Amino acid sequence: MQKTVSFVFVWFALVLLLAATVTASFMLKGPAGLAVSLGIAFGKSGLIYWHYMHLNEEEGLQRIAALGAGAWLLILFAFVCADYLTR
Amino acid sequence: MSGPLSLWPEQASGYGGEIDLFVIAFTVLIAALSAPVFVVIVLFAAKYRRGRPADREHPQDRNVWLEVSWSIIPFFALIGFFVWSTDLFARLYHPPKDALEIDVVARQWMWKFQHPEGQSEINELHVPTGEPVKLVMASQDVIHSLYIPALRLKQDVVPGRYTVLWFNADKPGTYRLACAEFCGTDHSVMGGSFVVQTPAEYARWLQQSTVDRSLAAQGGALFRGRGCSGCHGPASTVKAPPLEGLFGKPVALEGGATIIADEQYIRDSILLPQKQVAAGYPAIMPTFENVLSEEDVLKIVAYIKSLGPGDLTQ
Amino acid sequence: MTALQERPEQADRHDRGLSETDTERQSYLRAGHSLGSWFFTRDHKRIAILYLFAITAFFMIGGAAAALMRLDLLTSAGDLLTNEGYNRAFTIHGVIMVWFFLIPSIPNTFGNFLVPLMIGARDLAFPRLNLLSWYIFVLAGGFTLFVLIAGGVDTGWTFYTPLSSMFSHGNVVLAAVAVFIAGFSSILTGLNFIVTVHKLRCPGMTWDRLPLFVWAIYATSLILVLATPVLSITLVLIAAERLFGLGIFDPKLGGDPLLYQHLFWFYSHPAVYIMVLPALGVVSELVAAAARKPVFGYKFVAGSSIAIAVIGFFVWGHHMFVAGQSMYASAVFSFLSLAVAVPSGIKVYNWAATLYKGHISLDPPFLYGMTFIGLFVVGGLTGLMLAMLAVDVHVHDTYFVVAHFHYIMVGGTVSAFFGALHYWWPKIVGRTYPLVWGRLAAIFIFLGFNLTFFPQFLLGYLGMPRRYHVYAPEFQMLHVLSSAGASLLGLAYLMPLVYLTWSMRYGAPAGDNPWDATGLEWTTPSPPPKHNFDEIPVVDRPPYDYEIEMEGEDG
Amino acid sequence: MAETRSVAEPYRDARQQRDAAMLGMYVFLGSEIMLFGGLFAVAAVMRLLHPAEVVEASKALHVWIGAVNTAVLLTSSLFVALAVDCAKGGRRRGTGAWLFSAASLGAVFLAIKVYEYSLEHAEGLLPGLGAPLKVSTPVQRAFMDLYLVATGLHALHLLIGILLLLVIAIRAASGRLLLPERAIVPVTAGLYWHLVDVIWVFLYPILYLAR
Repeated sequence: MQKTVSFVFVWFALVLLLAATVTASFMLKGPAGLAVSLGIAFGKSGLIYWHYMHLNEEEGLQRIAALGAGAWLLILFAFVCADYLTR
Repeated sequence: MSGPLSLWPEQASGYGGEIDLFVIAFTVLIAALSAPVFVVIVLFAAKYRRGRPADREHPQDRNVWLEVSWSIIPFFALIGFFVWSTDLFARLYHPPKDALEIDVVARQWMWKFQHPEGQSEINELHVPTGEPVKLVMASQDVIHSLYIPALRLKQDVVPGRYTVLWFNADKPGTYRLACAEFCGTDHSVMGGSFVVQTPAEYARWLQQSTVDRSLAAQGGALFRGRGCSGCHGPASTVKAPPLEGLFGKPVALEGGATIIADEQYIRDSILLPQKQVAAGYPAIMPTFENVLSEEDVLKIVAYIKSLGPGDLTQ
Repeated sequence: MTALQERPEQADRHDRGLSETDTERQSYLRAGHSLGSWFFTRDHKRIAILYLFAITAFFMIGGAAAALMRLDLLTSAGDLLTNEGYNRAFTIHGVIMVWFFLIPSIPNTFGNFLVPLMIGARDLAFPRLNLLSWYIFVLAGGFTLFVLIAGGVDTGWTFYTPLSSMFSHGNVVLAAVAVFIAGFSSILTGLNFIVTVHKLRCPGMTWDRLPLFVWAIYATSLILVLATPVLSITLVLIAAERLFGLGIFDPKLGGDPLLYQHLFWFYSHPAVYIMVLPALGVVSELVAAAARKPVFGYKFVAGSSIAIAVIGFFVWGHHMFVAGQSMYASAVFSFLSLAVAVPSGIKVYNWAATLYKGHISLDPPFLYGMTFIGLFVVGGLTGLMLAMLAVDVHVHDTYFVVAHFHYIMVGGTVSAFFGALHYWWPKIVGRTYPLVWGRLAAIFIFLGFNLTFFPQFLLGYLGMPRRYHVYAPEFQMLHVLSSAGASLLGLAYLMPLVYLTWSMRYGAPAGDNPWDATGLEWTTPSPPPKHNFDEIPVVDRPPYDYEIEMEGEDG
Repeated sequence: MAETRSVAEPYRDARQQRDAAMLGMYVFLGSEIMLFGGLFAVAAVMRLLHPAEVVEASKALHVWIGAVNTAVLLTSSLFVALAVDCAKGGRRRGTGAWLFSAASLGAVFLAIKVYEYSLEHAEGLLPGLGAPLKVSTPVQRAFMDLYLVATGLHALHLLIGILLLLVIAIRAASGRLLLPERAIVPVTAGLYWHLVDVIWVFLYPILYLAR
């Protein structure tokens, strides 16, 4: 039961974050808007990963495996964007 | 171009000589790095062959300092070469301001070169010695790559943008030019000759080539014929940015950014007009994507470059 | 002295090939004779054999395409093939050799066969997934063959846009689908190895006791899993553009062809390390076994595999120095490319040091290992030259590049593949092959290879662009030389096929450990029984724990 | 997933087997992240090259439909989490019911998505179907291309997820899936479902909320 309650709380937080990101999109523009909407997306996926995808119960290895690819993508993003920004 | 066998390419510029020097020096380095490995392997294989008596006391299976040193020392040597080569490379990105500009249009499967006085040639490029030449290159279809081995230079020609190659040839002669980026069926015959001439010969060649108008004049005709002057001309009632003296100047854009009006900017403004809208003007310009070829666009760019302040209002 | 060199008794000799040893009767090879027992097997060893057959077939098809090209290049006018025909020949050569031979070559055959044996496991973590991966691979291969029959594809294996997406007349979509499907096989195989190495090591098999081959396969698997999906999505975008006109890279829609290249090389540069890392792992095993010594600097060699896998992801832009990428990006990529040389250099120097005071046997596996080292060093160092920006501007997209990557891929990976084949063959089939023939083949491969590809360095520096079949007459001599070498190389590659096949029936029984090597795989019978180990082993010794022999002891 | 024994061939014990399955699934999901990562990289470059036009193009999408769909997916994730909890507790009926509800929400998502596509098609925004386009600039066209590929690929993943959940729901409810011994099956399927959700969590702001 403990878990059910926490799952529902997480869901509630997720829906609140959704409302926040939609609201922010009407108020913020440009890089600030992008930063906020991506920040919220990372927050939401963090909640999902941590609670729904069991990372709170798993060991270090599984946590690295689950999050490693996300970190790896940063290589792609960093270098591709670096090229476009310095052309 | 001689015989069925040659072992070192011809050289038509000082830059080419510097590349050759670099390559020879680098070859010495890699020989120095690899020779010990080959020698040692053969030596050990002979000396410590199984069954042969040899001193095998105290074999080691690790030595951190040795390992670190043979990782780090070659790396430092490489960094020296890196600086040298990057310096050579960076020069390619800084063409002299007074360079002779020749436009290049690549398409499946030919090269077209347009000289500023209006002469154009196909699969053959004439340039004078002793003067920097800057090629502004566009592709009509796929990616091509202009490769002139005698200059040790190549640059891809990418659809949708201009790329630049510049050089200063110093040895008259006829050399090869080729397409180096695979571009479809006739890729391997998309080549021609690169003719370096003394300034006098080059001037004579320019005169002999039939030409009616300079590139800028041809661009001016297009400018009027395609209706650009209807909005950008002096008598226009439409609010369009003035183009006189525009080239090389900063332009304030909608949204606050500023951009220098270079060839690429003018090209994009013609073909992708919504990409960068000049501040204070409505974004009403239509695209000329399906109306103008890359060649036409280059001519119009030449025309706009030629416009001094007040040229259009006369 | 090794058991291989002990000739069997005379009586045995007449008899061999006819009699089946007890070991063989209990081995995985005899655990079921029906076709179903092979095609529905979950035994990693049998799946390895299935892969061996599949990639051998693809190696021959890809090789045939190469032979066609070399024949065509004998004359400067390209008299044999049409322009289109030549383009299709090198495209199919590239596609097949890259995705259907080199990438699966060592991991999917020897990796499959050896990883469980080497870490003391009964199988890979997901045996059914392993079999599924083979079927996916074969399906993808079928698509490729279909592309071949349907007339081929003419974009080069790189599928550069907008040539592939808007202008090519070949079967681009089918080819992209084939490679896309093969990608699934890669991902599933990589995933399987990662989980196996993490979760199925036997008691005592700590990370610092892991054979270097397993380290290399593990590093390779990381790349397989992390890089392949990016290729998949890129191919999806190309197919979407051709099928539905969804032009994401279309310059007319404001797209950038260079973005395709970024995504493609984000996969394809690490893919080079998918091909070469397992080879590096094999050579570490070969050198240690030949010298009967622990590999010098085990930790450095193991760590360098991981380092290569990681740094390999930071260097893809060196394929784009003349493509119109930013000058600053080029400089950074050039610098990082030099950094890859460090771990590669460590391996080579450490192998050389391993030989010091060893008991070196000049058996075929060692000769292949040396072939690898020699050719890999040349390939690697010319790669450094290519990483130098100013040089690359001249030799990019020329035969210099062709020569460079063939030194790595063919001189390196294929030699290591043959080295692995000669080293573990007695384990796989339980019989030995004639060593003399093995040595001869190794020498011919070395000579034929150099004759084929060294002239191409000169051609490249002279300015011969790649993917040309009509070329300037002054290049002809070097091309003829190269084609002559290719003939020798082709014949040399066929030699092992003959004597290894012969040995399956007529070779002498190998015994558990014919090379007298360390490693858990040599503690099992040859060929191993279906479940590898009757009892899961317990490891209590460091890797490559060769006892120190006294000099002349075996003389 | 036909296994009814709790420990299969290469494993020594149930714990090892469970750890391997979890690790394998996380690694697989990593490869899925890289797959969509390529599309995100395309989106990033598009926005870098044409910031103003991407914002214009994004404004043409139906923000509120997207928001509703996000909420639907988030809720389905909650249901999957509850199903997994039931499975671990050995409650067969609960597992089946929650999984079935989650799969239904997935179907609702797809239905809304199809409705949204049809709206966009009617507005002349959706490329690839032969209808004349009413996009205002080439970049808007490219953006809609990306939108279609990204949401289409996501919908395909969701469809696979729906089938997966339905099969497991039926097997769990009917008792053919031993619970809690084989709880790993709904657990790993749930991981996949959550990942598809996470991908949408990123797709939504990047495509719909670019301002």
